[in-house]
Amino acid sequence: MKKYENRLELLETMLRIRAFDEKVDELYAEGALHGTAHFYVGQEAVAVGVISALRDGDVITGTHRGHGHALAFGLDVKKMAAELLGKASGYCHGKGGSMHIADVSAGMLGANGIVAGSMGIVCGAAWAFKRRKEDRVAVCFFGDGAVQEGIFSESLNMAAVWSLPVVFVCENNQYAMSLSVERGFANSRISEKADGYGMPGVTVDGMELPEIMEVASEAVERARSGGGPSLIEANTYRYLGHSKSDANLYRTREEIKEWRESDPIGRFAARLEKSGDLEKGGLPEIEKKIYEEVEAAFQWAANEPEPEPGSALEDVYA
Amino acid sequence: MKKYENRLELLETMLRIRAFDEKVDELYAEGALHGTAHFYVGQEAVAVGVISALRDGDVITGTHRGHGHALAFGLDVKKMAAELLGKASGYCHGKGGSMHIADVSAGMLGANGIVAGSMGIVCGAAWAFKRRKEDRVAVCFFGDGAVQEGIFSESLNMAAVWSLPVVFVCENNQYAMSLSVERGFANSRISEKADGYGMPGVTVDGMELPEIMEVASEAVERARSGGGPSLIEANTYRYLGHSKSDANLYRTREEIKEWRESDPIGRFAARLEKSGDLEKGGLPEIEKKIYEEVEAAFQWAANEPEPEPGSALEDVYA
Amino acid sequence: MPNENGTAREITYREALREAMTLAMRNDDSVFLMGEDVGVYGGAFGVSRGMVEEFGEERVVDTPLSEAGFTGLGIGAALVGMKPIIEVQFSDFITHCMDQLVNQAAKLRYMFGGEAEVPFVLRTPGGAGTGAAAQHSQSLEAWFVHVPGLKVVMPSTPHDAKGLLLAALDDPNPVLFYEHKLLYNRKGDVPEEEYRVPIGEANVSREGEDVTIVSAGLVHHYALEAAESLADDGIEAEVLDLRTLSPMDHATVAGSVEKTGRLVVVEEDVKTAGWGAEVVSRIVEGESFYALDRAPARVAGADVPIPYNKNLEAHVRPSPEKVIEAVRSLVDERVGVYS
Amino acid sequence: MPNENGTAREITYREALREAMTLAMRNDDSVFLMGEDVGVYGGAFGVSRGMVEEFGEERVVDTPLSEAGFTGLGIGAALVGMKPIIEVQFSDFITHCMDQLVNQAAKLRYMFGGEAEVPFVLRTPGGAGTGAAAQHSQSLEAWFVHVPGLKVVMPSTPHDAKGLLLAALDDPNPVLFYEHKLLYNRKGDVPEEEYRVPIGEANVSREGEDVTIVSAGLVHHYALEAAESLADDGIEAEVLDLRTLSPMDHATVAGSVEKTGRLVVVEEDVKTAGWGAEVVSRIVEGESFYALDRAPARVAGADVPIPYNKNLEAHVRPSPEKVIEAVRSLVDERVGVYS
Ligand SMILES: Cc1ncc(C[n+]2csc(CCOP(=O)(O)OP(=O)(O)O)c2C)c(N)n1
Ligand SMILES: Cc1ncc(C[n+]2csc(CCOP(=O)(O)OP(=O)(O)O)c2C)c(N)n1
Ligand SMILES: [Mg+2]
Ligand SMILES: [Mg+2]
Repeated sequence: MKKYENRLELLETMLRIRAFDEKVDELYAEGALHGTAHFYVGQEAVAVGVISALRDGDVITGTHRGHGHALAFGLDVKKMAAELLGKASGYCHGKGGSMHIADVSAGMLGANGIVAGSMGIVCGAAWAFKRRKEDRVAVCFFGDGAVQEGIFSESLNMAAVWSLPVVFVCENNQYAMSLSVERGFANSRISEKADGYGMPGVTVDGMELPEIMEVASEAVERARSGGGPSLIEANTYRYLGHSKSDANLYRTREEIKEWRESDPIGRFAARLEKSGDLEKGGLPEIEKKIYEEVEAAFQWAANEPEPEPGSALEDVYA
Repeated sequence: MKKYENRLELLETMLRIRAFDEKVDELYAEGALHGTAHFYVGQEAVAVGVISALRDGDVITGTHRGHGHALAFGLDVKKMAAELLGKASGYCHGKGGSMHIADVSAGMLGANGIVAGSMGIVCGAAWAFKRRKEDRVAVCFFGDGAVQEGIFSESLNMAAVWSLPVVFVCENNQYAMSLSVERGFANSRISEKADGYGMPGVTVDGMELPEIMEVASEAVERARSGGGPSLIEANTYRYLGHSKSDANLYRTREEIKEWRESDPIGRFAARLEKSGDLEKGGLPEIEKKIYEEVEAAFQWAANEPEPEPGSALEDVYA
Repeated sequence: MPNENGTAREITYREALREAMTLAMRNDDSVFLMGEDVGVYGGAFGVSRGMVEEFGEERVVDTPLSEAGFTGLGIGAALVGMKPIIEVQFSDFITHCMDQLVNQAAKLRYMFGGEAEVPFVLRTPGGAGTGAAAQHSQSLEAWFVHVPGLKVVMPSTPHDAKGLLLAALDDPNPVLFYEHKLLYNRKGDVPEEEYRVPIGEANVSREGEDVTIVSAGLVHHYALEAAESLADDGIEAEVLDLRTLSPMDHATVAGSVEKTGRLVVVEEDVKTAGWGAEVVSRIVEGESFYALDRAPARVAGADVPIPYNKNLEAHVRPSPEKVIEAVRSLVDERVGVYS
Repeated sequence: MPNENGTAREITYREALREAMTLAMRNDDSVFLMGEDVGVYGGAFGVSRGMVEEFGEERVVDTPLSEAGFTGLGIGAALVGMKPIIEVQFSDFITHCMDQLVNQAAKLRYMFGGEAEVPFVLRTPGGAGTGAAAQHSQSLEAWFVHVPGLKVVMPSTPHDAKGLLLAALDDPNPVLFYEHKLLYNRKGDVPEEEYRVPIGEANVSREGEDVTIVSAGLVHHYALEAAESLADDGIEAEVLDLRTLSPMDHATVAGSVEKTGRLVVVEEDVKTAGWGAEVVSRIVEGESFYALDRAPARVAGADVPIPYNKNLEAHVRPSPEKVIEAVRSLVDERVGVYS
């Protein structure tokens, strides 16, 4: 997994995620991609902030909106691009696509096309770590919609009762497809569920990287030192539609605009300028570098070979 | 459904439930019954207390431990006995048995062999009532174990977000089969989950009938008047094993003895004696009457005809 | 086309479904539609677009992501006299509804000795071909054919989509209504007024003497395409559209097979233990076994999850070409393809 | 009996399962057992009785009532190198595990392009005959035969129970291990030491020339009983125990059918779209179709939920008598029973 050496890398990773998903969006618009994808644009601080609190050996599970989790974890942009293009050199050799990118041996246990589908799985990884007395931590990313699935509740209960080293990170981006949290919950403060399960719960500004890093470090530390699971609710927003096809009828332009104004990349870049980690006006240059890197990755991937048709019949069983 | 005319009827109904399940226990011990059953002995105050707060038109769902719910709702002892004996005149004409007794047209929407299996169903009844602007209430009985099933969480969330007229009654009898609430939850105060869903939650002494009646009346009133769902946790205890076969290895004799000492029937009878509703020393006589009634019901049922074998192929489709 | 009349006009399968729901909801206040994003979003595939505007949020209900919960809710509502239409956004997520469908909806009536009805309809789009990969492309309808107490419907045309959905809403039993993502844009003649296509009746879509091709849903069109091609070579296929998988119209299949002496089943679900096996078994365990001149064959999905890459996906799915190949080899040789 | 040797002694099916788990757990620290009441209670059917005393609560884990959750937990543990044995108390509750089994366990490896393994075993008792009625008596294994990525095992004897469970624990794939409540007390010879019964190999339990009876699980014994009776009348049945339903040992079935020319499948699940349909279909769509002298027949559960009353329950289940009737009518007439 990725080791974040300095604050600039945090910024760069957020940019890489954004560049990647903007590129994917563009490719869909052109009709150049098969299937669908869900964009992480706007939510970058959550994945980067949480994952920067991890260390080698820790694992994560992602979601259908999973490019950000994978990139923050350090997955290779080229192999991700190749997967989206369905190429043999992609992470899943063209079999998985956007919703199934994984690098299990590295600790990225997979995006998941089933909302909340990883919540039991992540408990299993944590259960293994605890049982084998390894001080590893498992992080589960999921959306506000996932909280409405039964397995959310089952998983939090198991993690709490067995004091598993899990951090549950709810990316509350205010909507599950078209369902706002106000229409999906009577009490939409998701962190307030934690108490019922007997674990700590906290809500954090998901657009503010340093805050996320702080609550994540605390939760990861708690998990690692045997203190059991936590629930983090990160309030954030997806700037783009739910997936490649979405008329955005359920929200207003004003709302989108308002959230865009507290952009996590902009805010963090400003901080770095202030602290001197980034020279004044230095953002565009870094942006350019990262966007070019992503562009190059997709170009490389475009020239990679297609998988053999017959490979479709392989890998069902080990 | 049963209308409780006076306090003596509450006592009698608790006795009837106890007599019924003791009889069933006896029949199993003799090998006279097919299948299995779960005994409500010790928990009588919960069903009786809650159901006495209902009125005609209201509905309930029961559980695998469901004889008490059915009898408290006013189902006929004879037809219940007949069902347990697999007779054609039983509630389910011999097809359901202990775990599936229902009288849908009367509002008893069924016991359920699937733990938490009725929790979505009860929301559907409530949803219909609300949609049709009928001021009817739906009550869902379930155990502490049911709280661990995902559909518990989904149902409470739906009921809360749509403000459905449901009362969720958790019969916390301290165990789900062999799993104590301490081993099943990190926070075993089940009512504390309510807040997370945005509904009121309360814990009540499930061995104390008047207390149950009070909190139930409040919750039913809230539901009926458009105030939405509530969660009631009634602390209670099952005196007998989980089902006909249970070596009780997971709990101590002392614990059982202790709970038996706060017996809901004994406590309520004492109150009635005090208030003059029951003459001093009058309990044994009532007991005798009720136990004879139950005995007679099983005797009647024993002489009822078996269903035709071919009836097994009917009633799959309407 | 049966039931067609002067007022028919061309609309899409999607529109036909919407029309059926709309008519039912106008006529009967107890009908409602519930599912994820069925309201202002119009459903993931746009089937209910515009309906919330007509019927309001009380009858076109956006749900939380709680497939088990709202399926249960539908069952409970049905038990007390409502007629729910539950939409499960992709048929793959029906995995979440299994307990409610199988242990509750399918069994309540029977367990209660016939003293209850569950008039419940669950609509869901199955099938592959959209690049959505393994968790969004399955055809799992065979599971429900194996569950007594449920009916399973899978229309292939706009006409049948409307007529079967209206019939499903009349039915006092739980009905699973399988749509297909690749059918939604398909057009066909649909009468404007109400009509029913009876549940449990197959349709003979094309008559022929040489081979019987039994199919349902999207792949019925593959069968028809194949039949056209084969006709160029002088092979006349009789093509049956089951339309309902459960109860299965065995009589119509048997009648055709007894005429042609050859049977090919075309199904999109994975071959092993798919519903095609039931079609084949019913034929061979009856008198029609003796009418078969050739071993029957199944053209089905390969026994793999659906892969993402377009070519891989096509490789594992049935196609008109695969149907042609199977029929040809049945005519030419003793046994058809087994792929 | 294959694999038997000098150290065999008679134990029950229940004990054989416990022995397999115990041996595996002694040898391999990554193996653990998890499920409802598997600890001090010993499991609802006593299979794990005494195991928590040997291995402690860390390895014999009582779970909350969260079948989806702990199935998922098992999958996640497997993904990072553990070997879980998940017990689902009654196979009817597997309805709760469908998403985790079908969309996760079965597909992770494939979706990840082969870059992961899920060595996961789920044990669960199926079947009727105990008076537990519709929600505690189902035989739902056919669903999983229809899911690529899963293996499905269903041993009928103590010997195979032990050998197949050990094989399942060696397997790098998710395996559903179907037990039967009415088999737990059944005794048979079981070697004391470790051995494997290979997954995917049927057993010829009885040789014969006149008819092939294919079965698995409890009803395999019904088939054997029937065969003994039929032998009195001079009908010699060859009885096959599939042992594994997926992958299915078609070659052994085909070999036998090509010898006898007659096929009867005996299965406990409901007939329509059960796994018997797959057995029949594979036979008739291959060359062995031409070896059949008679239409094949299935003896299966009736297409109804399981009723409570003892006589009703017996009425809808397979039995040795029904097998005898089916075989007799196949020998005497052109088609067997269809009930
Ligand atoms: C079990 C399941 N139900 C429904 C869907 C369809 N679906 C995909 S994403 C989504 C919304 C998820 O909302 P949330 O969990 O908040 O994540 P977000 O998309 O906002 O990141 C829905 C309904 C699914 N993939 N899985
Ligand atoms: C979904 C499901 N899982 C497991 C079981 C087996 N089982 C029946 S009752 C029971 C315990 C239920 O505990 P609780 O909900 O507390 O009810 P209680 O028995 O204590 O009344 C179990 C595990 C079941 N019937 N359904
Ligand atoms: Mg969201
Ligand atoms: Mg309990």
